[in-house]
Amino acid sequence: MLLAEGLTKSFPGVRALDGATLRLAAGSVHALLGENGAGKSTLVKILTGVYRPDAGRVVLDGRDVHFGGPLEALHAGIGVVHQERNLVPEFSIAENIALQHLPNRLGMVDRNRMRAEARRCLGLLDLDLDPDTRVAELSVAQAQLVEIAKALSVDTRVLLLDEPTASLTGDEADRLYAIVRKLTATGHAVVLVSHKLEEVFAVADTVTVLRDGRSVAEAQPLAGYTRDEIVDLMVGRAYASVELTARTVDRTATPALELAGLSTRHGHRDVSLTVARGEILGLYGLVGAGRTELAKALLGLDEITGGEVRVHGAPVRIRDVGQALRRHRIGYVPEDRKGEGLFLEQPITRNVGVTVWRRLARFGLIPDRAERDVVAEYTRLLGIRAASPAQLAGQLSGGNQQKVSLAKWLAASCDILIVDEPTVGIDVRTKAAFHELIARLAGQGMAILLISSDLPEIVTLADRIAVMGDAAVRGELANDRDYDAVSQRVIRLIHAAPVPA
Amino acid sequence: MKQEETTPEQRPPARLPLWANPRIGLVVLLIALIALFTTLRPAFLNTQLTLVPMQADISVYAVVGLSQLAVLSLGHMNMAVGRMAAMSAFASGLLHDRLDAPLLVALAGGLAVGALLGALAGLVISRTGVNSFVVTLALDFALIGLVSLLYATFTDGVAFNGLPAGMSALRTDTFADYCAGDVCGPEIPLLAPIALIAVLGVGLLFRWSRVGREVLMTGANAKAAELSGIPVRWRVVQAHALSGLLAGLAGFLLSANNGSFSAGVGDGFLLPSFLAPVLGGTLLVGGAVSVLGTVLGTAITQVIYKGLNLLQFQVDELKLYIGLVLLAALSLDRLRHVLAERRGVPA
Amino acid sequence: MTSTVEKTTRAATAPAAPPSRLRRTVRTSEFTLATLAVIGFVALTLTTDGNMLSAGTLAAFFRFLAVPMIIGLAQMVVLAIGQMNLSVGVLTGFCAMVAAWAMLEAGLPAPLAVLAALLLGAAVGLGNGLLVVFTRINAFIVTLATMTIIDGLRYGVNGPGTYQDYSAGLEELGQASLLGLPVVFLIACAVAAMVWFFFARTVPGRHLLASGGSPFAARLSGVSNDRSIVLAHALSGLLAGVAAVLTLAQSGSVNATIGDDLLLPSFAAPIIGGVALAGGVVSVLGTSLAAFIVRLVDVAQAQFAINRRWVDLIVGAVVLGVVLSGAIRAKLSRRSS
Amino acid sequence: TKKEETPDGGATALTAAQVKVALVPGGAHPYFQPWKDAGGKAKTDFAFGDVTFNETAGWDQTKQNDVLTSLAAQGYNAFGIFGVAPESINSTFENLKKQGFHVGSLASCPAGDKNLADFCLSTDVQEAAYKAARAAVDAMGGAGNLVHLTGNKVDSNTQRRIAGVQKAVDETGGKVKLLDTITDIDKDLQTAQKAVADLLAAKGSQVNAIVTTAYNPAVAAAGGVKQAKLPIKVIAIDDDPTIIAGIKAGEVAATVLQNPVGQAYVGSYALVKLSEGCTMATPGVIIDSGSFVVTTANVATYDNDRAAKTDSLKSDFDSKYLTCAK
Ligand SMILES: Nc1ncnc2c1ncn2[C@@H]1O[C@H](COP(=O)(O)OP(=O)(O)OP(=O)(O)O)[C@@H](O)[C@H]1O
Ligand SMILES: Nc1ncnc2c1ncn2[C@@H]1O[C@H](COP(=O)(O)OP(=O)(O)OP(=O)(O)O)[C@@H](O)[C@H]1O
Ligand SMILES: [Mg+2]
Ligand SMILES: [Mg+2]
Repeated sequence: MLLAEGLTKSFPGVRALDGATLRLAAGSVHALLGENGAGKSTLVKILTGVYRPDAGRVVLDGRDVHFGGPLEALHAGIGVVHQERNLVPEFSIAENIALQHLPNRLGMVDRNRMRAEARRCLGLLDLDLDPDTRVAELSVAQAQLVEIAKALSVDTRVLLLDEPTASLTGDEADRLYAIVRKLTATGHAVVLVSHKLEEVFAVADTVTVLRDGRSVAEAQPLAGYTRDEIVDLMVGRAYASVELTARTVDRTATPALELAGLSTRHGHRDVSLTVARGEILGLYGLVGAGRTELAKALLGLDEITGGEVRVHGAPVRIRDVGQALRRHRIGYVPEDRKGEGLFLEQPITRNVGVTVWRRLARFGLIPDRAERDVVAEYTRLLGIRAASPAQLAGQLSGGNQQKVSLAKWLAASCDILIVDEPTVGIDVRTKAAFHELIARLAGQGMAILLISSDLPEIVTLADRIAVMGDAAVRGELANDRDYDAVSQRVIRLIHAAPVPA
Repeated sequence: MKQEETTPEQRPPARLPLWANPRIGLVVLLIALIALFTTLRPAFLNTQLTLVPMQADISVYAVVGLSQLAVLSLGHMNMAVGRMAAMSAFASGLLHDRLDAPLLVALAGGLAVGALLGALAGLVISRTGVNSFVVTLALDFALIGLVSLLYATFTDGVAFNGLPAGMSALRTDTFADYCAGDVCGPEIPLLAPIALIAVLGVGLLFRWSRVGREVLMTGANAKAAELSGIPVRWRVVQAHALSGLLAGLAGFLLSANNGSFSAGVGDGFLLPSFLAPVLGGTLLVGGAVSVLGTVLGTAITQVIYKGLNLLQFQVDELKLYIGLVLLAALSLDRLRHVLAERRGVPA
Repeated sequence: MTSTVEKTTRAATAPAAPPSRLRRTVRTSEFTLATLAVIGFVALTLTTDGNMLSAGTLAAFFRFLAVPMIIGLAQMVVLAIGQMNLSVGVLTGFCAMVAAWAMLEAGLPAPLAVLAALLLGAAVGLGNGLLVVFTRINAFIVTLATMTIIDGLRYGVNGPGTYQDYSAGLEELGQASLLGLPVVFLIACAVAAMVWFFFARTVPGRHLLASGGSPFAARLSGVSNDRSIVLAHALSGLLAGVAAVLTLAQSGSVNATIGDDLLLPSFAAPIIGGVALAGGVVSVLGTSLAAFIVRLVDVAQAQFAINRRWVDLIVGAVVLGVVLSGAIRAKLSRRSS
Repeated sequence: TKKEETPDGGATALTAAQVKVALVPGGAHPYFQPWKDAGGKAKTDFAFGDVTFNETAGWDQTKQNDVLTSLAAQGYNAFGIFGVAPESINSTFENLKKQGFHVGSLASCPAGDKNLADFCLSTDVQEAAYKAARAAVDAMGGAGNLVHLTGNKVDSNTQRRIAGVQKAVDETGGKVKLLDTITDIDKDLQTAQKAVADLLAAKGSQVNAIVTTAYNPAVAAAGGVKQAKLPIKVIAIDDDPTIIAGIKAGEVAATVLQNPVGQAYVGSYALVKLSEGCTMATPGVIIDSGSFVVTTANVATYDNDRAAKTDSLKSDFDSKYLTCAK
């Protein structure tokens, strides 16, 4: 029913799409796969009228269509959940859901109808939220769900979902996919963009794979592929999943980082963790468990109300990130890379160099050459793909952005690294490269606190796993790398009765 | 893990065509304006009556522009530039009047007061997180009152009579008045090198120094800056202090140019302070500044002003044309930007 | 006054969840401002031995509150989309001068001249908006340039001369009272109510706020940000036109200096009133209350013969104080929640 | 580098036809409007080269300096200037004199005791304010409460006006009380109107007379008192049509006129003479151009007095102030 053919789209310095083709049949779930930066989101944006293609055509029900804007696409029956959050924070849930077609009488907003409509859409997702709540007050996951409800509010025949489950729990994702199946059963077509291949294989019928802006598999039945074949297609060469070299951790030495009975203003109670040199401690928990806040409190960004932090055995009081870096060689790679990890409007050089300027400076001035050398070293080390070091960080794809965000801490030569959700929204190959890298860093003696909601990732990497729930540590277990056994124990910890406060 | 490839699709950026360089565009515009005004009024090239005073004015207003640029780098504004200049000039005047301070001491005192006021604004902004526009606007209100109360208290009128020795030379003399043997200097007012030092200093700061760069990074994304170990609050205070310092310098230069430390110093600073950096390509969102552009922007506004003055427009026409020329210049620059974008070169 | 106060307060608290409605009301900046306004007013009444409540004083108080209120709203409308309009003040003067010219020299009847002032304001505002949209230059800079242009035009109407006796009817209206309140003030209140209604209830108003709060999200929801920008500037111009008409009515004489002292107050009112400079948030009630408070300072100055320079100092300190207390309150409420 | 003495700009004598006079007010203001015609008349009467009137300075000393040098570059070589900033205008005069131009300070003299212009032909503002306050005292019958409305406090002329009013009040020996001096309300009409309304609301019943020494407050006071229907005597300033109309209608008790015509006309004359080679007997001399109280009694005839004063000013220049080698 929908055919996009020969789509080409260039951004300054980058060709995001290069003759990509997407063919969509009614009543099916179509997976759109590809590495970071392959052009998936760009394709989605062209189909929904956000961008205009440089070349190529879009055919809907046999007729050429040209969308001048998102509304025109919507009227043509194409709904979308974009990869980025797109809600107006100051508006209520109801109004956000209804924004694209505010029910009105004589130009006045009909608020009752708006609320009723919002309740209906939230009901579809079994969401129990007050439609009058401001979106600003919602958690990331809730906002994501509202966004999906918004896409469902219009009766579209084609629904495009760009990584809808990146910040959802398994439960919430299941609910979403139940609706997706309902939709396809009534003749709708759904496009699903996701890096979680397990989900994709569970839900999708057909698949298109993009590589470097070209479609290398066009609307093939997914059943015909194995997981590895799909990965090979995305990567463009035979891809063997990495075997991480085994590491041994010396547990008798003083731990590099030690939290002893830590409480914070944010509500953490009696958190005790230790990370040894050369060790990866996986900190697992559902979204909202308070792991990010714990990391931030550690860095002095939130108040610590009790307990002690010890670095290499010595008790410390960290006031800010600068101090953490300079005095204790602690680095933190934040989860929100666009908001907190990167300077999107600055070149890669500045993004990587920012932590080493102090070291490079001579009389307060920074020699260009020294900076360039450092940056070149780490772009090479991490394989950051960019047109030039002068390219703006905001123009990179998600995976490369994350690499830049990590690079600055490597450049700063940290001993202790806290990595928060390092591979959210990152494709398999880059993800594997990241895993390899993190393991290697630990192998070189770095102490790593890995915060992740991706259990397979934790099981792959961590030496020990601490499970967090409701701002407290529920338990800790050694990781023997046997996914099924470990995951069972972790889930049991999560669902154990919370410790009374 | 050797991955040196850059995908062939990602063309390396084309070499910047000359017209796409914003600074070149400004230079061309400047030359065109000078040519236009010279054709219409040959007196435009009169050294004594046009070029020398114009250089002095450019010196003053370039520093005014830099003062605003110092906080634009953060994405902030300083609505109190004029009043900081006035307070600073008051301090210089008081130092000379009461303590008979020589030129350099009076200048240093004035600059210190300006920097302190700026730091105060920066402190309030960084501590409360309130928008800089609001804080400096309120500060401006407060200082308007304070300046005249102070002048009323410490002088019998609205100005200090008497200037430190050497200050009137700054106004009247050019390097041509100083000769070594038969070789005399060029017709450049003595104010110009002072402004030049400020320009070079600020340029150096933002281009090469760590502090300047960290200020820019703070302007680009304060959250990320904080999480990268930059002392964000301190940088905000520093940038505002620099703005105050430069405002103070501008106040001093204007006092020298006008011939007295008076309460009216800085009254007309606010609009030019924005015009020059913006014409020069500094954005209001922070994270990027153009010092050279600011100087060119100042030069362009002063040339326009001078040219229109020579054409002897009446009040209403003068304002009308200044506004129109500004709009045209900005739109042209915008057009250049769009064209550059279309050709795929970052501008 | 009271009627609008009630209406907007209810609007501000309506979406609050039932259990904590009272607490939320108390926490709004409107509530703080209202408290401040009442305390200030009562204090002034007491310290002037009730002179504040005499008919003449009240009339003067409210008559000269009308224009600051409207001009604050004119700025607020543009702040709603995260932009600024530096030309509101001179535009008010220009519209007033053109209307006076129309009545005195072109012989237009007053109603037509009033209409012309409103249209002129809206048209110039529209021009601002179109320039911002088509050139993509920051509105601060665009309106800086148009401010210079309008300044010239404003002077061009009648040079430095003053227009007087343009319309007996209009001047009567400016002096008239209804229920003890000046008609000009009631008109300003009605306009404020309309602005509130526009933002709270109409589709274009909501779209405008969405554009201000989150332009990208608005665009993806099919809201045209460009249209919002043009609309906001046109509306701002229209409100400047309203301010011009009110000025004509209440003052009885206008010249090319009208509007010079409006620019800074136009920012002060919405900022004190809690409007976010980043866009997306408006508060008609807050803006009006802030204008009220600034007016209290004015009157206090006249009552106690305070040096005007102290007044500037006080207004500056008050703005800073309000701003700081807002920041502290936000911090406290974050801590308590 | 070492300094070389610059010779003083010795002006060479010009013929009348070579003299081009520029009359430069501080900015646009009704007060200066008569300068345009008076300058033109002087040009015809004294047959000098050219005259221009340029009010683009916009009340900013830097801009005024700019305007002046632009005019000089255009070939104007004699300047009648109302300095924006009396405290720093001497520097401007000095600059122009250094280039060999003749300069008259018109309608306002530099602050301090020094005047670096060739002469200053101006209303003695303190005297004028004194006269205005006297007129107010007379209008309210010698006793009562007076309020003074004026302009920018940060201006030495305003300080002189305040002193003038104070002097008149002091002379009544306590019978007249200066209730309030309101400054900084001349910048725009609306501020003045608001200030007047607030004043009348606060103390309208106590005030017997208002003396204004700036334009916008005068217009505002006349209108405000009329609207409030209070028996307050308003003393205005200058003879803008609106104010003369007020006098005729009885809303304004009196106005104190200055002599802009005389300043421009005689000023131009003196500048031409100086250019022709005359010198000032006392360089920098300060000359009062006169101020006149106008009430309903003399509203029809006041211009004659003023014309007479202008004539006498001119002959004073010939006889007293100028020394011409002929
Ligand atoms: N607005 C933009 N300006 C410049 N370059 C862009 C822009 N948007 C995308 N790109 C570039 O286009 C390419 C494709 O990006 P796109 O977002 O479509 O990738 P993706 O397949 O969605 O990746 P991911 O899985 O990381 O989301 C990337 O190289 C990216 O850097
Ligand atoms: N549903 C919710 N209701 C109220 N507050 C919430 C909710 N979800 C999250 N929060 C608050 O937001 C805080 C931060 O959430 P966030 O998702 O960043 O935590 P996290 O454990 O770091 O998550 P992540 O798994 O993404 O690292 C939580 O600790 C909690 O206080
Ligand atoms: Mg994507
Ligand atoms: Mg987190």
